[in-house]
Amino acid sequence: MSNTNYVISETAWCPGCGNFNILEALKNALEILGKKPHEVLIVGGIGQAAKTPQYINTNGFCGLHGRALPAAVGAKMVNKDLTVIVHTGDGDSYGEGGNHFIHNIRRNVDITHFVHDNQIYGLTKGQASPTTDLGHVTEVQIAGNINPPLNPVLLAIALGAGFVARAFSGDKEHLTSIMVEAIKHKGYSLVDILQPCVSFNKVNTFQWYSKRVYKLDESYDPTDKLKAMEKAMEWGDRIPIGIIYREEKPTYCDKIEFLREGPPLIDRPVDIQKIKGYLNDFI
Amino acid sequence: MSNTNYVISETAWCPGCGNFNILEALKNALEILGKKPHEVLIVGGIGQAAKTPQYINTNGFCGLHGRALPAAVGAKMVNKDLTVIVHTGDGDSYGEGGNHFIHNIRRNVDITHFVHDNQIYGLTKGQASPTTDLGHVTEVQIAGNINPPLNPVLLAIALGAGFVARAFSGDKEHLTSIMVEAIKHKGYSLVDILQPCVSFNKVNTFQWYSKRVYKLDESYDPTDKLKAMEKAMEWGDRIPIGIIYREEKPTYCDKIEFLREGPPLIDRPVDIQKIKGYLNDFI
Amino acid sequence: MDYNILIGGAAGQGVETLSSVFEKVLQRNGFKVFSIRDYMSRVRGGHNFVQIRFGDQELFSHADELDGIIALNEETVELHIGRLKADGFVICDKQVAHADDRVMALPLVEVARRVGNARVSGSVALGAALALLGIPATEVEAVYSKIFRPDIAKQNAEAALEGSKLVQPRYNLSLPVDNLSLSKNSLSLPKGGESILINGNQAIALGALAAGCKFYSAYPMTPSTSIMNYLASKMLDAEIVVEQAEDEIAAINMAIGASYAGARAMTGTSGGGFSLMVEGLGLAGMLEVPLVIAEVQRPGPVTGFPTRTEQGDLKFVISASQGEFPRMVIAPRNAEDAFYQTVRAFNLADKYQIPVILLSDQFLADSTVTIKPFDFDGIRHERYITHTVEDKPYKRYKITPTGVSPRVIPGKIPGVTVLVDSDEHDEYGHITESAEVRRQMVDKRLRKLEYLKQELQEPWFLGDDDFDVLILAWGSTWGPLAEAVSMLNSRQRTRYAALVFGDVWPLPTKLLVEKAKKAKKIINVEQNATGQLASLVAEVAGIFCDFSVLKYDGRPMSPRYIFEKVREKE
Amino acid sequence: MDYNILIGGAAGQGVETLSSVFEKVLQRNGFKVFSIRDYMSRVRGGHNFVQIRFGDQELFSHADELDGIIALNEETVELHIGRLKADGFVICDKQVAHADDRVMALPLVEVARRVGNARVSGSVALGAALALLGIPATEVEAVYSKIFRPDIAKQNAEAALEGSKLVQPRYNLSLPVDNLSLSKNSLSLPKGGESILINGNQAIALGALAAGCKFYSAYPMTPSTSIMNYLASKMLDAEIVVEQAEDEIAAINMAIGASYAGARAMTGTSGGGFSLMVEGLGLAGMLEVPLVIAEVQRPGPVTGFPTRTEQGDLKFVISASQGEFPRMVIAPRNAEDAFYQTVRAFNLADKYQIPVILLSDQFLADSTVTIKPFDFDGIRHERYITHTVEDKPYKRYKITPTGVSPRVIPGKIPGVTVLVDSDEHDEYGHITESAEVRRQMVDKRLRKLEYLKQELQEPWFLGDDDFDVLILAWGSTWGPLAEAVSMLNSRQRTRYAALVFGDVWPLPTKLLVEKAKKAKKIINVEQNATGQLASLVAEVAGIFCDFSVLKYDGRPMSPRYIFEKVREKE
Ligand SMILES: Cc1ncc(C[n+]2csc(CCOP(=O)(O)OP(=O)(O)O)c2C)c(N)n1
Ligand SMILES: Cc1ncc(C[n+]2csc(CCOP(=O)(O)OP(=O)(O)O)c2C)c(N)n1
Ligand code: SF4
Ligand code: SF4
Ligand SMILES: [Mg+2]
Ligand SMILES: [Mg+2]
Repeated sequence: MSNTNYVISETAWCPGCGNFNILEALKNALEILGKKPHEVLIVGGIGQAAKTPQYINTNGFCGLHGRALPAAVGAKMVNKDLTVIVHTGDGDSYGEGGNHFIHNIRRNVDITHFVHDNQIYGLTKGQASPTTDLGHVTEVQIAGNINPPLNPVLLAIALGAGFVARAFSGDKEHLTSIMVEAIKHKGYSLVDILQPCVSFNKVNTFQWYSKRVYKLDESYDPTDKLKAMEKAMEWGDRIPIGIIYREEKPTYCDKIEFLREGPPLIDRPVDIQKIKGYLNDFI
Repeated sequence: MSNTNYVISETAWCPGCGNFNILEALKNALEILGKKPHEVLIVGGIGQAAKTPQYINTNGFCGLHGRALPAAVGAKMVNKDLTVIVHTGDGDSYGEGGNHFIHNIRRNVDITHFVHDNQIYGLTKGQASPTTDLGHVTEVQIAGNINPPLNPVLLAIALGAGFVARAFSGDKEHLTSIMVEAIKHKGYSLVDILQPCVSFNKVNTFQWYSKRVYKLDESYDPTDKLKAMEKAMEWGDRIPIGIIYREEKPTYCDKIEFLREGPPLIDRPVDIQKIKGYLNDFI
Repeated sequence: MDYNILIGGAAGQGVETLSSVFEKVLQRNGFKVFSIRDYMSRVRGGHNFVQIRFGDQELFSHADELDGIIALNEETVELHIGRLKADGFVICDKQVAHADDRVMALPLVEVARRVGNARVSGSVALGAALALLGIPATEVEAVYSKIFRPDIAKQNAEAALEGSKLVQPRYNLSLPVDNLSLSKNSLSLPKGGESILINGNQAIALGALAAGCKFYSAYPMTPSTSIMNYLASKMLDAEIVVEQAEDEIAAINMAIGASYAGARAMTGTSGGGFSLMVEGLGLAGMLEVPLVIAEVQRPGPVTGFPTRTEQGDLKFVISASQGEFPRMVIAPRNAEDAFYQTVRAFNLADKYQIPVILLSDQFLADSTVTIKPFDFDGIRHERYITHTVEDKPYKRYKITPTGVSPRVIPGKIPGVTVLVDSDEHDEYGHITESAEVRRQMVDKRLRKLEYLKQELQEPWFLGDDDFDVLILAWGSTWGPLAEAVSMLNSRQRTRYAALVFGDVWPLPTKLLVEKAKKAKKIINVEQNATGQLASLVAEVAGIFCDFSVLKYDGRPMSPRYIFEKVREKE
Repeated sequence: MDYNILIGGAAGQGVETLSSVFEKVLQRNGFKVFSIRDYMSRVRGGHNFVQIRFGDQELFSHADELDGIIALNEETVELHIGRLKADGFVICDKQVAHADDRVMALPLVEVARRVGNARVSGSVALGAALALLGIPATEVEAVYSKIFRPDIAKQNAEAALEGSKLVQPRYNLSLPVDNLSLSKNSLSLPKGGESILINGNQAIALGALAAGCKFYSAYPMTPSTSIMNYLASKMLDAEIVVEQAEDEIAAINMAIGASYAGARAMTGTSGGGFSLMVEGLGLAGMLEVPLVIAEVQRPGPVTGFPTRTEQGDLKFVISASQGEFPRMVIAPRNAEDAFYQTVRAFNLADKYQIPVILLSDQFLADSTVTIKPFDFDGIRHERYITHTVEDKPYKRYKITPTGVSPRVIPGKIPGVTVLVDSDEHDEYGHITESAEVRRQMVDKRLRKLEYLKQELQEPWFLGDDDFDVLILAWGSTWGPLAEAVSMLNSRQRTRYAALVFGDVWPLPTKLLVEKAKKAKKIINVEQNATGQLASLVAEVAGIFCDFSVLKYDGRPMSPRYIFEKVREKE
């Protein structure tokens, strides 16, 4: 199976945008994993990143701004055979969608969450997102952003996510390998992908990231939660990329026997005689 | 000034409910702080805990389920003279209101957030809340809760809150002293208050908590963030109560000159000639 | 012949359990039952009551006048004795102060203590009431064993037996029960089995299961929660995902995700939660993903009266969400209707690929009624799913004469992928900026609304064709209204007829126009303050009501209430 | 006399900057301007254009036929040359292929490079266009210095100067400009100062500031974001909190909190965000907290066409949220109206303690127009706040004849506390379960709606009293319609008049009924697919339209479009 399975239509992204590399990495990762287009579902919210489902030939669901995760887990719960991947922005995931982020980590449905984290609201032309650095000036944050950014990696670890990584769109190979691991992970996995937005983020540019990111090597142990939280807090001059935390734990479907065993829910016939028997509850 | 300033009307709480002690502790704390009823605003969402504004003679705002925090910070931003306190439930704060929880920690408006954490949805008769223990059986979680509880204390520290404490409604004096500190803290402060729900939480009872909680003593240093996160993760046989993390940082109003200096916003006249001058932008 | 018994007490005193045992015993004795629940938004204290009306004919509504009161506290006597008939009775503990000779102060607590548990005093009262009414206590033990563990059941049954000894029979209400039609069926139903005792929410939940619903996500909200509770109780057996969401936004988006992926999916809430689902409703409309939503109304605005009833959300749900797209709104009129309409809702949602809203209310949700068991054999699951694809690539939004496009389930046809998008899109689901494509897509979606009109069920007609005044109503007011119309017509004066809408959007107008033409006067009867059906009828059919009977205090209208209010305007 | 110039190119090519410089130069030369913006939901690429219409008379709308095109890329020529008049012109770079002799292929990029920056080629085109039109380039430099830093401004001005040398004047459009009424005012306005050039969103933002708004919380959403942007730019100077919320739910609840605490507060969004604010809307209604909400419509459902226009949310906003409560909905008809209606919205919100929705749309939001400066001297801030309290404890919800209760700001009167609750409450704000109190409170709230009706402004009337056909419209279609009515009537055949509603809820009906009686035919003209005003008029006034002119492709109706569609049905 070749990359050409995932036909791309013309994108609406800006030339030079980090999203292109992310899309490429995704295609490569799917290819490495041997997934066929119809076996994969990519879910997006609304935003530049969230247009990813439009640009790849898999099943695609572009829902509401901030609401990609609930739609994704709903789909996975009823059809566990689908490989469900969320691609969406930092505003979408951590701003409008913050509540679903928190609670889907707890659910641990076997989906993968790729956040194109450009530290800005791209599609709406450059307001601060939850990850925008302090002091970043925008048309709304006229005196510079005064709210400290949230650290999605730290947050996800604190909330108990079983796979938490950071990657950089500028290093496609590394990104691809992280994507492969994330998709393979059983349960919810988060990859916060640093992505330059050439149009609206003139602070965190390609150069800015390139200068700072460094890859975690073998010596780093991603299974120690407290150490991982410490590592997650590294931000500024040096930003670690790689798998920050990893832990196998039972998924949502593992915990419910009828989801764990047997065919996907959508393939099971309805036993109407059994339902009829419930009339007994009312006599 | 005496406690009688805070007249109480008949409550709709169950006899034996932990909420009574929390209400008493609040009144004591306000008394200790010398606050007059009209200087204080208590904001609630919807739920049993959220009825607190109904039972105390201060300004009171019972808004929407999950939406106490935004209303509270809105009020504080325009009238910094008000002492603004949020009293609401675990479902309200961490479930429906989870997104406001995350982002108001970032804003660091000078308000106090008391969560009556009974680890259950009380008013709607006993479904799992975000803090319900694993395995807890309810009418909805018929096979026991399968989603690991979120740890609000850890989460708040990870998100950068400047004052994070845990308390127990069963120890009114300790609770009162923590409340006093929390209200005095400049910026957002969270106190997660363990509160038995005698009607719907038959797992985490008064005895259950009493057996487990222990007070942090002088030897504990609440200013080390990583240590605090470690401490926050203690749950189970031993549950620490007290101030888990503390850090002074500039508040929202500190960072905006016109809010920091001068009278509250609501007391400033509108300079219509100045506004008229903005016509210059359009010529 | 019917009787009306009120059971009241503080929240936490067991009014609900006692009432449901009473109802079940009545049901098993062959009575027809209709009960309403009046409770406060609190867990302990306050005042709650259930009114159980029963008789030998089918009942559709509660009544105001009481034959008996079982009072678990003094307040109950005070609050309700005004409605007690002259020859009625009150059963209460002898501790309760009273100055009315209809009050029978019995040693309920004393007897309960003797049985070994002061908390079974309600069962003592139950036993006394049954004895007084002359209803055999034979079923009592069976009912208790259905809901309690054996030792507790035994204790309660004993308490009831002891209670029966405290009074002399005053009525003799035993019925000959024999036509156990259902027990001849595959099910083995005990005596009384010709009827089921069910409330509106249970009927919706059972309807969803019967329709093959495989996914229900919701956030708890009174008075909708019992739909989730019932489904959860069947989760493992029926293999349906019942997921408590972090908020209502998640609930509806999860359900849409599940439905997109091929499961019949549903969510449920009350008005406040529905407010949060509004954007999701539009998403289902735009993506053309089938979805069933139960909106169980309570009085608003916002939190309002959490445990009470109103029909205040009609205009809200028919126009909720930005932009224009087809939806259907069905207001079930009683528990039986609720069941069948739920099944129909799933079928229509699938057929037209639209959201369908079941607009119920607390009155219907919480009132229990005996009805004949639902007919499962007539239930058809029509999924309207395509297993082959002509166009390659697949056109999820193919323009068709009906507006409905062939639906493929993602992952089910190798080589075929399914793309949906909340932006305006072309036939493939790709984002478009084209004016022409936009026009076509709007037309396509709205065409479904036109075709949907062929499915509409005309409102139920009450009364004779030969009427003077036409009453318009919708949803759960059907029960009280049906009785009110009989009461009005039995006077042999002005003749009344009524149309009670179930399908409220799109609004069927054939019968409406036909009947309105003949009417000398038109009255709308609604459980709200502004007459929302009346304005919908004005908008859609140009028919204006002459006056309104409205109630908006959170308490359901009784037949007598409607009767009086209508008569006032004669 | 008026001219119509289109400036087009890909997103990111600077169409917007070039257009606003062009507009400003025209304004400062004394022209009246009306421009519309047509852009795609993307940051780079695609195709965007601005149409600048200008002349010596006031303009209310755009037009279809073009006098000139400034094309920043080839696509612009292809897409729009079909609308170019026979004697029109196209200015583009000589690289652009063309086979039409109206195309003037100029060395724009070459000249720009010569000036020192290839990216100022747009300014070269601007200079050429101005020269061709015979408009003095005197203001060009001043305008550039207002928006760019000095060196960039200088470079662009030079580019324009060089561009002007590339062509020979073909028109001579200079106007004598002298009546600088405003510059006699306290402000020092330059030439052209008798007018301001402003769009609908800026007018709303300025209106909010003029009304004394002190708190604006919102979440970015096209096409409402520029309200927040303008307010943010004034945040420090005007001392107004402008807070970007984490989501729209937070935005509205923050604003309600701020308003409860005593500030004039506002939020703004488009339909999708409004969907999330629905519960908050009800909260303002139930708590009786004043609130102003700007809902700037774009085509739905859901994401729809983010950057385009529609009037699809009328029925949604008038019935949004569970339960029944008073609200007001005002649809501004043009930028001037937007300013004054915003001030009025704040005053009415305070007076009636209700939410007031300004229902605008992308067409109004983004089109710029020259109008006379707003009259600030007539602006009054009426807060309706009480500083003394009769009842102790204070009754926040005191029952009064108008339904409006005296409002105290929390913290402002020692000893007085203010309690508000989203549950049904008594006069003190305490939760109630009483049927009687409920009835009184519903009546109280709805009484405000009745009293509010005295404030209603009748729709604007276009045409003469002596008409055959009555056109009904609302909001921003006023501009194109005004011109269309003139065009229709100039034919001396069927005579047309129109009513354009600004207040849409409650709907004023006096003029409507009066004019409808005289009409031989009634037509509704709306930018949506289902004719939402028509159904509202049917519902409220029993008046039915004979046919509809509807547009729902996201592009605004032009006067000619309306003219043609109406004429077709004559
Ligand atoms: C309910 C709702 N609110 C707001 C918007 C407007 N909106 C669209 S995308 C976006 C932010 C996008 O930022 P992000 O998620 O970081 O994605 P990016 O464009 O940067 O990739 C916003 C606010 C919307 N579509 N829906
Ligand atoms: C939008 C909305 N959804 C749901 C509800 C129903 N509801 C009221 S309180 C509550 C949960 C209360 O739990 P918690 O916040 O923990 O408070 P407690 O009663 O336990 O003190 C829920 C789900 C509501 N009022 N509004
Ligand atoms: S605006 Fe930013 S994120 Fe969006 S496509 Fe352009 S560069 Fe990428
Ligand atoms: S239900 Fe629980 S939380 Fe609510 S009042 Fe009773 S004991 Fe307290
Ligand atoms: Mg982003
Ligand atoms: Mg709780």
